[in-house]
Amino acid sequence: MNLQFASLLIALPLISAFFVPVIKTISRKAVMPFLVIITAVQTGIAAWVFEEVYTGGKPIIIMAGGFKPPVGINLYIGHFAALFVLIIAVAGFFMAVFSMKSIGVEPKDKYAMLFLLLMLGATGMISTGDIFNLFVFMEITAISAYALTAYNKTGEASEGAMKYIVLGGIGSSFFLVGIALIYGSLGTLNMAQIAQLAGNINPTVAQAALALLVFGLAVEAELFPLNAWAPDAYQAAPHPVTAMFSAFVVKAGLYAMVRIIYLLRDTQAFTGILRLVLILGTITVVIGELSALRQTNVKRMFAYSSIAQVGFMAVGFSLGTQAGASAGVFHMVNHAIVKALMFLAVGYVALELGGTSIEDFKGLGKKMPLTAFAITVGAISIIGIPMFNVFWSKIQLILAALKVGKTGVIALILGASLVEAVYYIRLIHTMWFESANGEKVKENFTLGVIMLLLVALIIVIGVFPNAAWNIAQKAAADLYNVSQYIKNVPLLPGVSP
Amino acid sequence: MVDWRLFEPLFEFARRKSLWIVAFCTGCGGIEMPPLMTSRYDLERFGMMPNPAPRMADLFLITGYVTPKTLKRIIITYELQPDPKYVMAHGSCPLNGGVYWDAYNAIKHLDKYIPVDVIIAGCMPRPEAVMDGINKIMEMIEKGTADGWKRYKENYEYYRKNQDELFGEGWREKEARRWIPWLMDRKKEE
Amino acid sequence: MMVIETALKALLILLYATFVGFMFMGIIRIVTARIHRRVGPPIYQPILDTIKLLSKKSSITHGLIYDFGIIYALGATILALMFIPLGGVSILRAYGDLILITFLLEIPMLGIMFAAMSSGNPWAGLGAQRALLTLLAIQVPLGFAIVALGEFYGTFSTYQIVMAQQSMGWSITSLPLLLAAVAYDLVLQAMFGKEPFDIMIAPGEISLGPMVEFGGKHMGILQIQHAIALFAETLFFSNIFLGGAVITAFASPIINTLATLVVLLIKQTAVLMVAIFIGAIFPRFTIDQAARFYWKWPTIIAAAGAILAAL
Amino acid sequence: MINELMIIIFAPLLAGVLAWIFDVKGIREGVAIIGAAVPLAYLIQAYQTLASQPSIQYSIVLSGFKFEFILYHLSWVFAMIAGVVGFAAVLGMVSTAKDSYEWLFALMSLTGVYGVFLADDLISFFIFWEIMTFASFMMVLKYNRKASLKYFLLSVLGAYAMLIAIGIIYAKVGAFDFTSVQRVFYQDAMRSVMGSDTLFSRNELLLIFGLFLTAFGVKAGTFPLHVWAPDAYSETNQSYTAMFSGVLSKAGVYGMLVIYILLGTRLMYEFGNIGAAPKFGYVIAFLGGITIIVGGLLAALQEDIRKLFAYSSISQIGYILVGIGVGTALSIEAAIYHAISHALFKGLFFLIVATIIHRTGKTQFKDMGGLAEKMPVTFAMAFVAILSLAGIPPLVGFASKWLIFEAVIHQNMPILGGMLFFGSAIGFVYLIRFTYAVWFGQRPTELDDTKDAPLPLAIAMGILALLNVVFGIAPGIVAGELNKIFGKEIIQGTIWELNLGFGRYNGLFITIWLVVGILIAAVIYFLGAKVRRVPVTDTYQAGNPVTMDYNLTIRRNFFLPLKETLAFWLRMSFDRLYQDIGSWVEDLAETLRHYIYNGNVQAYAWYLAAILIILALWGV
Amino acid sequence: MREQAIVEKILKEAPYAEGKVRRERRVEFTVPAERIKDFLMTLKENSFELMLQITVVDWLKDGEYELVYQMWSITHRTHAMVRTRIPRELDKARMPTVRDIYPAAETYERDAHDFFGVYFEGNEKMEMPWILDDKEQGLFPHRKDFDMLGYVKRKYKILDRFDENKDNYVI
Repeated sequence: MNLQFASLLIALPLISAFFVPVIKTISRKAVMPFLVIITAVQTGIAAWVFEEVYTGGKPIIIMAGGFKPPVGINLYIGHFAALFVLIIAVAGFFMAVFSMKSIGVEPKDKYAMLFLLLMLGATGMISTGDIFNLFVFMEITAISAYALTAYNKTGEASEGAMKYIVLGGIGSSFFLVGIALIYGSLGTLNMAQIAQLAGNINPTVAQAALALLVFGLAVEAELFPLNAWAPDAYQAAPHPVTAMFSAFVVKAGLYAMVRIIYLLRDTQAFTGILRLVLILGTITVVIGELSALRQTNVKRMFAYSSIAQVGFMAVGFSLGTQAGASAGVFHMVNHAIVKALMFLAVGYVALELGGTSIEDFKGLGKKMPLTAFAITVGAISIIGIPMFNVFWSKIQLILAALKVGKTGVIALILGASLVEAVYYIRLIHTMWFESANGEKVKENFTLGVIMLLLVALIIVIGVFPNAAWNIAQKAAADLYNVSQYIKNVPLLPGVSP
Repeated sequence: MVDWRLFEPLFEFARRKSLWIVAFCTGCGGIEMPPLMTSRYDLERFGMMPNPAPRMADLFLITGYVTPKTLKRIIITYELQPDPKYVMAHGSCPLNGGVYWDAYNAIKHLDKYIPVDVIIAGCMPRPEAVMDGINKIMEMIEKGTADGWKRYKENYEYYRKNQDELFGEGWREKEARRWIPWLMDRKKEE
Repeated sequence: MMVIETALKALLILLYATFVGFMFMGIIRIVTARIHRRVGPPIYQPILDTIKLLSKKSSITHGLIYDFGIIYALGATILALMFIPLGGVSILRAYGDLILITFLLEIPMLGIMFAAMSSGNPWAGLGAQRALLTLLAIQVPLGFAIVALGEFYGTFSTYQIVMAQQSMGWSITSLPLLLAAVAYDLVLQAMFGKEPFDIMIAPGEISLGPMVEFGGKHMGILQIQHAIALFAETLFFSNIFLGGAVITAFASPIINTLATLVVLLIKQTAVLMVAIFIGAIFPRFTIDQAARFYWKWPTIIAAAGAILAAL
Repeated sequence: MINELMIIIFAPLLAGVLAWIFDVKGIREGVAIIGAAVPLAYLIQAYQTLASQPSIQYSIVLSGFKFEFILYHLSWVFAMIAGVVGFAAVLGMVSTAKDSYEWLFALMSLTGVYGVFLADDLISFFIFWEIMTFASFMMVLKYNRKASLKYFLLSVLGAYAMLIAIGIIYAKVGAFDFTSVQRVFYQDAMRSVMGSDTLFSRNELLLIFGLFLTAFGVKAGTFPLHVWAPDAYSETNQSYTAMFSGVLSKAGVYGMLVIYILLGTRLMYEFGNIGAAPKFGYVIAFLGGITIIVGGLLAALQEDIRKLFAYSSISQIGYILVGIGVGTALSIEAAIYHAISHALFKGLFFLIVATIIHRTGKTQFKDMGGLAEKMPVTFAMAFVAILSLAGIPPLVGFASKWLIFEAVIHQNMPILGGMLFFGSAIGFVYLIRFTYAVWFGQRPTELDDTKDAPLPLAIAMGILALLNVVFGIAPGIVAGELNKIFGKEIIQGTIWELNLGFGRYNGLFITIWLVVGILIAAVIYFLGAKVRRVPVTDTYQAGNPVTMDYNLTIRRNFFLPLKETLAFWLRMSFDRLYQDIGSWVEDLAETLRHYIYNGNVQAYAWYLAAILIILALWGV
Repeated sequence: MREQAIVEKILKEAPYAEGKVRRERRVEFTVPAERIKDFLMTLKENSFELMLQITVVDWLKDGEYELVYQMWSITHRTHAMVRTRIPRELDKARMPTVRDIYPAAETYERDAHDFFGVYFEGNEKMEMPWILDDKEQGLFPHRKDFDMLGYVKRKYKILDRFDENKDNYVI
């Protein structure tokens, strides 16, 4: 199988998204299984690509339409992209299985189509090598995310979606202006070439472009002031979609921001922007944790917690060192696993007991022992207890930050994670040690298996983190040293503005 | 298990020369006790020491009329005292009821309830008379006739019968529980 | 051979200590009587009391701990006695450590309290509580006094302190140790159970506190223990503060030891007299007054002594 | 190959997980006991190997960190404490543990402690510290949420302080393992002596020392940070508390020693010293002194049996801190000796408390009383434990206290000496309060049928009591071990005797002469008249007849006069301070969320505008 | 004199009572039984701070009890005797308690109840035994018609010892 098959990663969801109405006409019930099959095939391809990239060691470059990069749009699937495409595919597959059971609202085919478009957008954002193409894929993800948030047709859902649209719209428009500035000054849209020519942009233009780009993507990547939409959107969206939001949609936004910042490394504004992102990230962590302290709705509490964790990753990337970047990537992977598990479990509880407020969670240990166990393991690993996966990435990140001398920032973050420990422990205590009426619920087998699989993954990474750590280091290397990135992309020699 | 007869005279001398008093100052004789301890009469010359704990006392002074309620306490204190114990009663009231011969609340014959070794005459004897009584009891110890405690032990049934006749059967338990109903409800509040 | 010799010496010390202890108790009663302008009992009165108590024909017990507490108290006092250097005679002189002896002199109170409490008598409970608080109160000045001694002489062995005092003169001649001696003397007042601080065995109030349940032979053993304790405490005080006694002027060692015993006896009676005079004059403190008193003046004096000794 | 250090560390965790999975009454107890016994056996077997080679090492690489483990004399002593008391506590738990949840986390905390003692680099030290804290927290969470939250927050605060300190050191030194960190600090000390510029500035050193002090202070329960201990020790399975207070508090003490090992010389030269003690050590010693007094006094005023022993174990740790603080070789050795004796008698005490609660079901003093006749074995053990804790000569408590007294007073430290003496009296005081309230006095009618201790608990208590007596009579055994740590012979003297030059203590002579004294007293006793056993109702209460229904004892509020004299000081309490901080943070969080995420879109739009203005100011 | 002024002042406030001055520092009032509570209230206002005793006099021939409330005023240093008369029969000898005005009255009322059988409503410790032992609890021994000698003979079983006409008295 030659490497060009990798382009199927983009093509498959696109084609199948438009196939969905056809399937619908054949039979209404076939839509959801079709979605599951497509996501399964996507996972297969992604696994094959991951295998290729990590054994081969060389990234896969796909030229759309055979044109050489500076002219044509190219997909650059490096170590990072391979890893994340696999995560998106796997999360998508699990959520597809979960949505088979949990989506009750009627137009299921619309849901399936949006689901696939969301996956397409995210995969595209991560693997594209062209800045404008990045904008296009970001728009696809954003719009399908708006639609999915409003999918439940309740007042709360529509309000959440409206907030998301307003902020997302403004953000992406600023992002477009930023791209225009860069294209204006450099004449090229290809990321590799931008990195090459980044030296000779005049400083003010570079600073303005960088600021606008970061500001545009920050909305998607949920940094402090711009993540106001996130709690309502997470809470209102259907459960599988929330899991996908926190698992990869946010991370794709963050990846894009970080990729662009690192590309424009040679400009003078680089250090300034890094410090800005650092400050924003720290404030996100602190505000995210504090506001989750007195939450009565567990789903909203998890939303705040995932915002805070994303802020933590942003801090990781903004350190500007190789160790910081690899810790950030490792944290992304761990966070994806844990948050997918948590939102899956919360969704399942909401499905069975009809709500996600603390009262429903009282005495969950007796009613739904498996789900309660899953949530407990997830909570414990998020707090950062050794022998669980998030601990390793947290400690790497803290040490990387302290290496750079950011003691104040780390003190704030550790204080915030102390607060996080409080509300997670309150949840664990309510689940296991508070008595509640209501009889034992028979738990669905497939979801149980998925949850146990994720729990096993958490504990395995927790106890033997070496494998995951090497992957994260390779992925971060791909993201961090831009010179290697430029060499990999076969640019046409002569073409330049 | 050791035969102390050889040392008996020493023990008698020690018992005579160090009488510790449990002064149960009932009735009007109590006021006669302090002068005995002060510098004019000074019983400490004879090695006598006032001592509130019956466990280590020998001489049990009953210094006035004895009401049934006090008699209950006297009997209990008497039984708490270790063995060679002597009782000395002051005044005529313990003898035959004295001026309270017809009062319902005074005991007529103390001797019926506990064995009395020495009774000092006088409706409240003066300290000199008490000193004389003490000398009398010292002589009796020396001669070995101060055997009140032996008499109590030998014919315990007689004394017991008199006591139960006056107070009714099982009076100790009844007396102990007498105040509990009122104390108990206060206990619930705290 | 060595064992018999130490056994003989131990017996000698024990008999001498008990006899002198009883004489001290006699002296206390006579001197207090004379202060009250009374004739007072003969000097051998405590011995008579003990014989009378031991010869009681019947005795009661409240359980194993009730008896073991008393026996343990006397045993601990005898143990303490063996450590304090008594002129040339003492046996465990080399191991006579300041802190060890201070602890050993406090342990009999633990034994008595264990026995008293096991009797279940509420008076005994109250007495035990007050004895504990008095102990807590005297510990601070006592601690500072011992610290002052330890720092001043640099060593903790009483024997070396006695030797040092032979050359440097009595320790109360130097200021820090004078302060320590004053504080320690006030503490002795409570350890003897004398008037101002004998709230724990207040006869009228809680009918002799812990002693309420001790009858015949138990009280006899306690009398013996009190005698030996009196002797040991005064001996300890005279050793560490009043220079002890090491006389080698005479030819034969027997006369030397006799001379040392006489000198020690004089010093001990001096200490005793001070305690008796204070005892005869002052009324009894309540327990929190005693605690506040001890935590104020004696502690300041002893702390000053300790700090001066440390410089 | 699995090195024996790994077995020692992970055997309890493995047993815990197995016990949790096979949740069958018989099997899980067996597995747990094996889990606790295996490390103990290996440690004893390691004693021979340590005689020949200086230490046993092992290292593995895990996610970019190189973890090293070492077993040398100091860590062997601490590991043995953990082994013995841990084994006894596990034996105790056989009869008091309710379900497998407790087994899992008790054994996990034992693994954590082993890991902490055997760790040779900062990261593994931190990781096992976290495991130990988490496991012990889960034990408390099952019983009471508020207490467990308070405990978890304080200890995680300490752990994060340590993490920051480790981070700072890692940033400057570049490596984690103790040897290289120690070497760098030593060179740094030399440089500062020569006057040239040093790697760590003065306030950086202050920060690192402060952070380490808070981290280990929390775990050891020093004065301002001790508030979690009474609740945590009382709100969990009582025989686990034997391990909790006996062993886990030693981790805090071991931490203090780590400060000495790593930063000792550097801090000494940086901050100079008062008399013989280094200034930074004097801080630890002074805190320890205050802990003794505060812990002791509060213990005397408690109404709950578990709280009393919790405060008492805090005050005993104060002794160890004073020993460590003074900083001379003798005082550190005395401190470790007291750590051993504290583990022994405190473990024994908590097992006794476990038996009492297991049998009577009561924890307040006012419902207990007169148990001495009903539980003679437990009372005998309690008697030994009381003698040992109060520091009565023939037992180990006195030997270690005596060493600390000698070491501190010899360094000319009057204030500390005074505090120590006051502490020993307080120990005496609250023990008698416990004895009077629980063992003596009139027995409430519902306690009449209490049986004695169950077999496993009795065996556990027996082991600890025996060790208490043996180490008391022959203190030289332990002194020999301690001298090996420092290499040179600090405490001379034979197996029976401790000889410090300026003070000698001989356990054997004291026991002999005590026995002689007791024999003399016994002879006098048996010469007297035959004894008649008398019930409690036959006592002299002013002649009134006595009934068992209404018992006249001052079991409640035993030390009312003390409470009155200390009324002024009791008003200040750090517990309320931390409570207020906690609720203040929560209110702040509530108002913050209310204003920022207030839910209307216009506000969010304004946020965007705000960001734009910032970017503009940024210099676009 | 001073006492006269006090008596007039009180009588003005309590018309239902008569009062006179017996001698220097001693006044006397007679009050009907049902008005005793408000009279004591007025006394309290007129600075009669202490209640010394409630004594009961048993007029057998009139068939009445006379309750005497003895009060003492510290400011005026005068002693007031408040007399009331109540029927003697046990079931009718009932009085309202004055415990709320003078707390000390509680014990005096129990004392009166023990020995004379006067029942004071409102005093919750009425059933609590006060001084008398269990045997004499219900006998109210201080009543005039109580046969003391007969009871003593029965109680102490010394029947032969006394000669009724008291001329040969055998110990």
